[in-house]
Amino acid sequence: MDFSTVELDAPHRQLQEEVSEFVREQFTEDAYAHEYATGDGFNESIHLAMGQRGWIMPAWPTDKGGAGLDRLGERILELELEKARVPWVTLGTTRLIVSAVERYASDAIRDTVLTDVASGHARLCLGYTEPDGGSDIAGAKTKATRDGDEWIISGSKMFTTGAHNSQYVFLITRTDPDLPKHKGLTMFLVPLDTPGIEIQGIHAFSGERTNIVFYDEVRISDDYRLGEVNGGWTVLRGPLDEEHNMGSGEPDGLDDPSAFGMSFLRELHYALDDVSRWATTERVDGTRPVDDPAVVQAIGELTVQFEAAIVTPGPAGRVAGSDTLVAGAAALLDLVGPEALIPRGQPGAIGDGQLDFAHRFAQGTATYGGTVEVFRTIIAQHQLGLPRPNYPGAKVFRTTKS
Amino acid sequence: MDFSTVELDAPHRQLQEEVSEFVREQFTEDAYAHEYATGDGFNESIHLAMGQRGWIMPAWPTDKGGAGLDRLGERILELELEKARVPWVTLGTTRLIVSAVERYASDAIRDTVLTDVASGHARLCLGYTEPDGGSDIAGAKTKATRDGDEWIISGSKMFTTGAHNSQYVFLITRTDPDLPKHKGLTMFLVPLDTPGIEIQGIHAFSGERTNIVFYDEVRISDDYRLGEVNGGWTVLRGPLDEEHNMGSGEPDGLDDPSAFGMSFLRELHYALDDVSRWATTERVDGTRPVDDPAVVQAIGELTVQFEAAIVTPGPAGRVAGSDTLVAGAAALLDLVGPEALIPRGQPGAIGDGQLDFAHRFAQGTATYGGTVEVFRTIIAQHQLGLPRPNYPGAKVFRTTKS
Amino acid sequence: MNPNELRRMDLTLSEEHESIQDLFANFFAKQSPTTVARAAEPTGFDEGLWDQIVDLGVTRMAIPESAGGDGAGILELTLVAEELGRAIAPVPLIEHIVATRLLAASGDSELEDFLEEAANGDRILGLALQPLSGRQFVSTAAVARDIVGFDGENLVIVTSSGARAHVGNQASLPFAWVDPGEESVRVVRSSGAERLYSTAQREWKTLTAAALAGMTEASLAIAVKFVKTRETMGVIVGTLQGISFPLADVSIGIEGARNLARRAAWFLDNEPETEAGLQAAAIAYASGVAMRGTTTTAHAQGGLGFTVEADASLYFLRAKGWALAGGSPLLDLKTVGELRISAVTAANQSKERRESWISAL
Amino acid sequence: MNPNELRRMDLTLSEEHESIQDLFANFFAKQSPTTVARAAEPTGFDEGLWDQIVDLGVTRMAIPESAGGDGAGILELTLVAEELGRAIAPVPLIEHIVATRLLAASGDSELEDFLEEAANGDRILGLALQPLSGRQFVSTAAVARDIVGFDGENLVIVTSSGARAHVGNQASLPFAWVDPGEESVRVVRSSGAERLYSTAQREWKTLTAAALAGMTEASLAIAVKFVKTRETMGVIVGTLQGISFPLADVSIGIEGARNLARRAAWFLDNEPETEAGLQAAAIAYASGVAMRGTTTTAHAQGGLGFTVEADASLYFLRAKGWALAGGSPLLDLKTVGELRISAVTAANQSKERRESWISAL
Repeated sequence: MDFSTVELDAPHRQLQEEVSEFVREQFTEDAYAHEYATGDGFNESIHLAMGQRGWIMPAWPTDKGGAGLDRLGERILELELEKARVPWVTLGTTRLIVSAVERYASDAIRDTVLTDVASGHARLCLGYTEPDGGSDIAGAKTKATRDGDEWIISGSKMFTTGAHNSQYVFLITRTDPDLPKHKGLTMFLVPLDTPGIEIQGIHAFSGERTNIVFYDEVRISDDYRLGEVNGGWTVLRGPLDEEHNMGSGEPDGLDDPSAFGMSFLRELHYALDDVSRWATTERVDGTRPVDDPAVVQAIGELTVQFEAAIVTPGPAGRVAGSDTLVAGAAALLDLVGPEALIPRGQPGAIGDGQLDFAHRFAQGTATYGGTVEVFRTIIAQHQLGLPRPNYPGAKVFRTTKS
Repeated sequence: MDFSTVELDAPHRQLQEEVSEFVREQFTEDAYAHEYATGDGFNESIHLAMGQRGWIMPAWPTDKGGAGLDRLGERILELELEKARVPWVTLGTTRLIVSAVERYASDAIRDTVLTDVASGHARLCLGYTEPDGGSDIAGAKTKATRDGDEWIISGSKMFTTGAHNSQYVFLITRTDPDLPKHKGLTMFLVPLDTPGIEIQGIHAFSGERTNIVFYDEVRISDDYRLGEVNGGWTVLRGPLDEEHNMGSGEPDGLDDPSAFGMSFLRELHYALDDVSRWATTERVDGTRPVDDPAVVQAIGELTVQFEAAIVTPGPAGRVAGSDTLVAGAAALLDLVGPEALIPRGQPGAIGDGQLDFAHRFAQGTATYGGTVEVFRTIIAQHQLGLPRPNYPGAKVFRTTKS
Repeated sequence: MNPNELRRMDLTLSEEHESIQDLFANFFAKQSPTTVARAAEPTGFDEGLWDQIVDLGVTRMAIPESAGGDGAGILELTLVAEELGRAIAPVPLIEHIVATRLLAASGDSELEDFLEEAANGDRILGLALQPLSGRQFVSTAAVARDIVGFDGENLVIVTSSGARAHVGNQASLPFAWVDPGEESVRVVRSSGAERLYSTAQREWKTLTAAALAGMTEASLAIAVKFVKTRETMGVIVGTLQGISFPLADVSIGIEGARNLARRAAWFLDNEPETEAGLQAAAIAYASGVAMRGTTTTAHAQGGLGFTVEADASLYFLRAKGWALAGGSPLLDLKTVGELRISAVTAANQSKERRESWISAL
Repeated sequence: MNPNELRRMDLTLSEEHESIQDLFANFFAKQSPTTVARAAEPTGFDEGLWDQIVDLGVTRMAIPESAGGDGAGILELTLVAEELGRAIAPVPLIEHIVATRLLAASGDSELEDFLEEAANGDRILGLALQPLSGRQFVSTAAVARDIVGFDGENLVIVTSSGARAHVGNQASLPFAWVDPGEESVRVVRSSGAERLYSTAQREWKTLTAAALAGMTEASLAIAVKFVKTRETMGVIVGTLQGISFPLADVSIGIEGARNLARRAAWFLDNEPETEAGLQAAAIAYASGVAMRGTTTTAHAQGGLGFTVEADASLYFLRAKGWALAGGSPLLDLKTVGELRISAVTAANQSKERRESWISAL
């Protein structure tokens, strides 16, 4: 149990200054405006600049394209980037897939992909969900058919965030519809410039962009297969478990208890900052909101929820993070009234529009990386040990609706 | 749409005075103390006195033992009794079963039972739930076996509230375990003084008493059967639907939108009265809670929930009534602090212990007459038209656990 | 409400009410599908729809007969507002109606022509929903040049010389800043201005509560349709209690919100001094239901409900804005709380309680 | 907490912590099964259990080494409190420990014998959890003759001449009314009494929050066990999301409540001036979790959970009382709110924010 301030030695202090300087230089007003306008969660110029410094895969040794940072160094890097809100979504999906590539990619492609990932030239995105598939990833219907040394892939994937800025998609396909559901799947790392792939933008009301990706007889070499044929579930489990458990292995207190949860809750933190400032500002009639104990109590209540949610670990923290942000943002809008509806850049916006943004952004957090229902199920079954419901489609793959 | 005060003509005004006088005379301090001590939901002396006036079945003609009251008369009677909190539980179960007796009882017993019900000498209780059965009433395992002109009943029933003050139990039994679940059931009106019946009290932490009733080779005449053999579900559906829908048929505005909901919410109403009085009372330091806008806001918030819940009709109102009381009572205790924990009769009790009582009582409301989950299911399937889940035991009756 | 009072609680609609309901349900379904709301973004005003509504006579329907209108009550108007909400129709109808009624009630004879233009729909009136003690963020001011308000003493009409700059907002409402210090202010002659303004606020709360109930119901219908057919793990999503129970809860909330708004309307029409907190209660409750309801129903569609393309998003984004236009709902809670407390302390109910404190066992 | 601060967030227990946890988990499981809590109703005190706890050294463990104790920190004590809560053990241990530490911290040399008796467990100390400006309803006063408190100026010990009359309460806590005007009052000599008392309040909140987390977890375990085997419609009840999701939510709440209490304890032990609202936050959160948790888990057993016979009822009835003993949790929310607001206004974070306001897309 340790919540102390981390004392930095000279090299780490230097790193902190270096990253801070990097962010100031790279994350310009233009870069910010671009991100706000596109909702890409990605900035190519910053990404490549990070690659040059070895910061895409910072723990990797420098000869592999990393920066050889220790865990504290990684934490410093992460915090400086997060603090400034440098776009991170595509960086996140890329890192999530790397270990599966290391472990399962063929000799033919592995080193190239990893080198390009580290330099920033290769970005990876997740091809899991299908247009009518929802949370049932193992129910994938996108078909991959063997043709000699090649595979032909047809189907479509929803919510492939970052596809338009990525070079590869980590794609789950069905290679044998006759096997039980989880056994007929194969994973590929599909180059996104392959003919037959079409990427269409989908826009969330938070301003974020994701994509639907269509695969029309996409032909790729067997070199792009990850792991065994029909062994895709094993390959996917690594990244998926990492996304679902979201805990750190190391007991050094340098990871957030729940990475996803904290990334959601940071928005509530900023919103509470802004509402606290609003509360101490005089209104036209000379009163201040803070003079009303009910306002103080409301801010206190949301702070309590925030403080509890940020120490809620793993899958529980992922649910708590989303629930707390969703409820908290709505409550803050109620507290402030109509001015809270004004977005960034419009006259009268509170906290540069943070309240408006947090409220819109919050809704997506109930779905990112698996819905809160998926995580409640994980908690019920794995933490409480409740029995698994016997759904007809849990084991069997069926392409027709009953 | 009409929410006006009901203007009473002379006969109705007279009835109101008569009932009010009756309550004052009958519901003595002793009667109250007895009810508080036993949690019976019944007072025999009052019940019989009501019977003498025809008020058990007030709408029945006087020659059938009723009082020939019109709907307004019934409403006046009901409101005066409820206002004073005259014990009503066994009166309620009795009335619920009467129409099934009228329709399905054999000639041999019908008139006697109905006459005795009206006079107050016969009280009826519900024998639905079984010790390991929960909400699945149609899964009843209590067995009735034909033996000539008689039936032999063995099994046990949980939550037979009022059994110890009743003469008959409206009992659901399984008469054919080989038929599909809902088809092998038969209803009986079993005299509770039959040998082989044992009634054991069960106490709720609200202070209420209910019972577990054991049936050990209980032998009754076929005259006590209600409806067809293996046609029990049809017989039971009437009272059950009435309990589940809880709506009135008549558009005269004389019924509560949701009878169950209103009976729960009355406790919140009283608690809000008491907290409002508490709020305007000076503390030892001379301040009053009401001087804190957060206290006013909290009372306002619970009042809003109350006002909405009382106009929420039918099954929705039953859920809203329970949810609102459960959350509201807990919130009121939080608002007041430790003094809210003091029950009636102890020094310092707020509102004669109403806060303490409402909080304990509230918990049972989530189960009475079917759990809130049962009612959410009814709303989902019947009001929203969502499909029925395909549970393995929904249609088939199985006596062994899988 | 005191549940021990002998009042009727008749929630049924008369045939006349039902025909009003049908008329407007059909009208909005036909003239204001969600594509209209979408096309009217970001300003939140569709002039063609406005003209049709005027042609339908709604802007005149709500004016007292004494002032040349049809004298409809607030209860009838809640039925219109529910349907307007269901269609998330991009017109400032509620504010216009309430502002018109307010000016008509003032009795200022010099406003006759002005009122006729409002009744004609040629002049769209907006409403400053809080007392105008300075600059105010007004939900109608980007469309309505004339904003009716209360300056603490008198009813006033604040008129801008040109169109006010629309301020973008997530609800796509025609919000703009109104500044009586910089715009032309006309004082309305009336007695009891404060009381009249308070009635107008209560009318707005009631009608907006009804609109929110309608909006939430339309949102729920989208989700129900979706989860009825969508499958996961070989079962229909709508059969899972993790989905169906929250939707049932939304349905429960809608029933309460709708009936509470109607009840608040009935009291405004019939006994405005009785249960004077009901209108504040109605909007506070409807506000919560709309938020939870549109959030739940958008989420029932998973990631799809979070996309701009999904109609669920239209409802989610408007729910907060419609509810907040009149100010923080927390102020309404305080109003309700004050009235609840003073009702108890005013009536000495101690006698009734001494007799009646009996366990409800 | 500012999530951008470079602090560790290490929630793991050391081996020493784990052995404390094991020791007390075993002790309470063996010596205080729910039958003990039941038998101690309605007063909420089991003398035999108290003596065993004293023998275990707990009443001495928490006293600073300078005052002859073992100098355990609040963090270690939270581990004890969690297990005490899990067993709903009928002993006023938390109050006794905090009161003893408070008196030890006063430095009043005349209290030496008194403190030794407290450390011995021969003299049970209670704690007035709000400033004693008059009569107060004190959760320990029916068992502890000596109530330690703060009269607005000094620390005081209020001692009754005889046993105080126990006031029945749903939580079966040894509540009684304490009246400094009618009892003997001893003034404790100390400097900084207000600060010391405030620390004692924060210690109590932290330990009680931990106890509530433990209590809720024990309650949840009962429900989980029940729904794992119980069937309805041919399926195990625990497979229905209408049951399993609320239980998962309770579990989520417990994890947060436990960790927040531990974090609050760590700051009391290490940086008491930093994040000074954490202790109030801990009890306010744990209070809500305990209420929702014990309500949900009692209801998961249907009607059974509502009966006196069911152990679930023991937890439900205690949850509210343990949380409220120190006063309304709404006061804690205000404390947290004040500190949150002043933290923002004190630190001029405008520069950081100007740089960092970037969409998190």
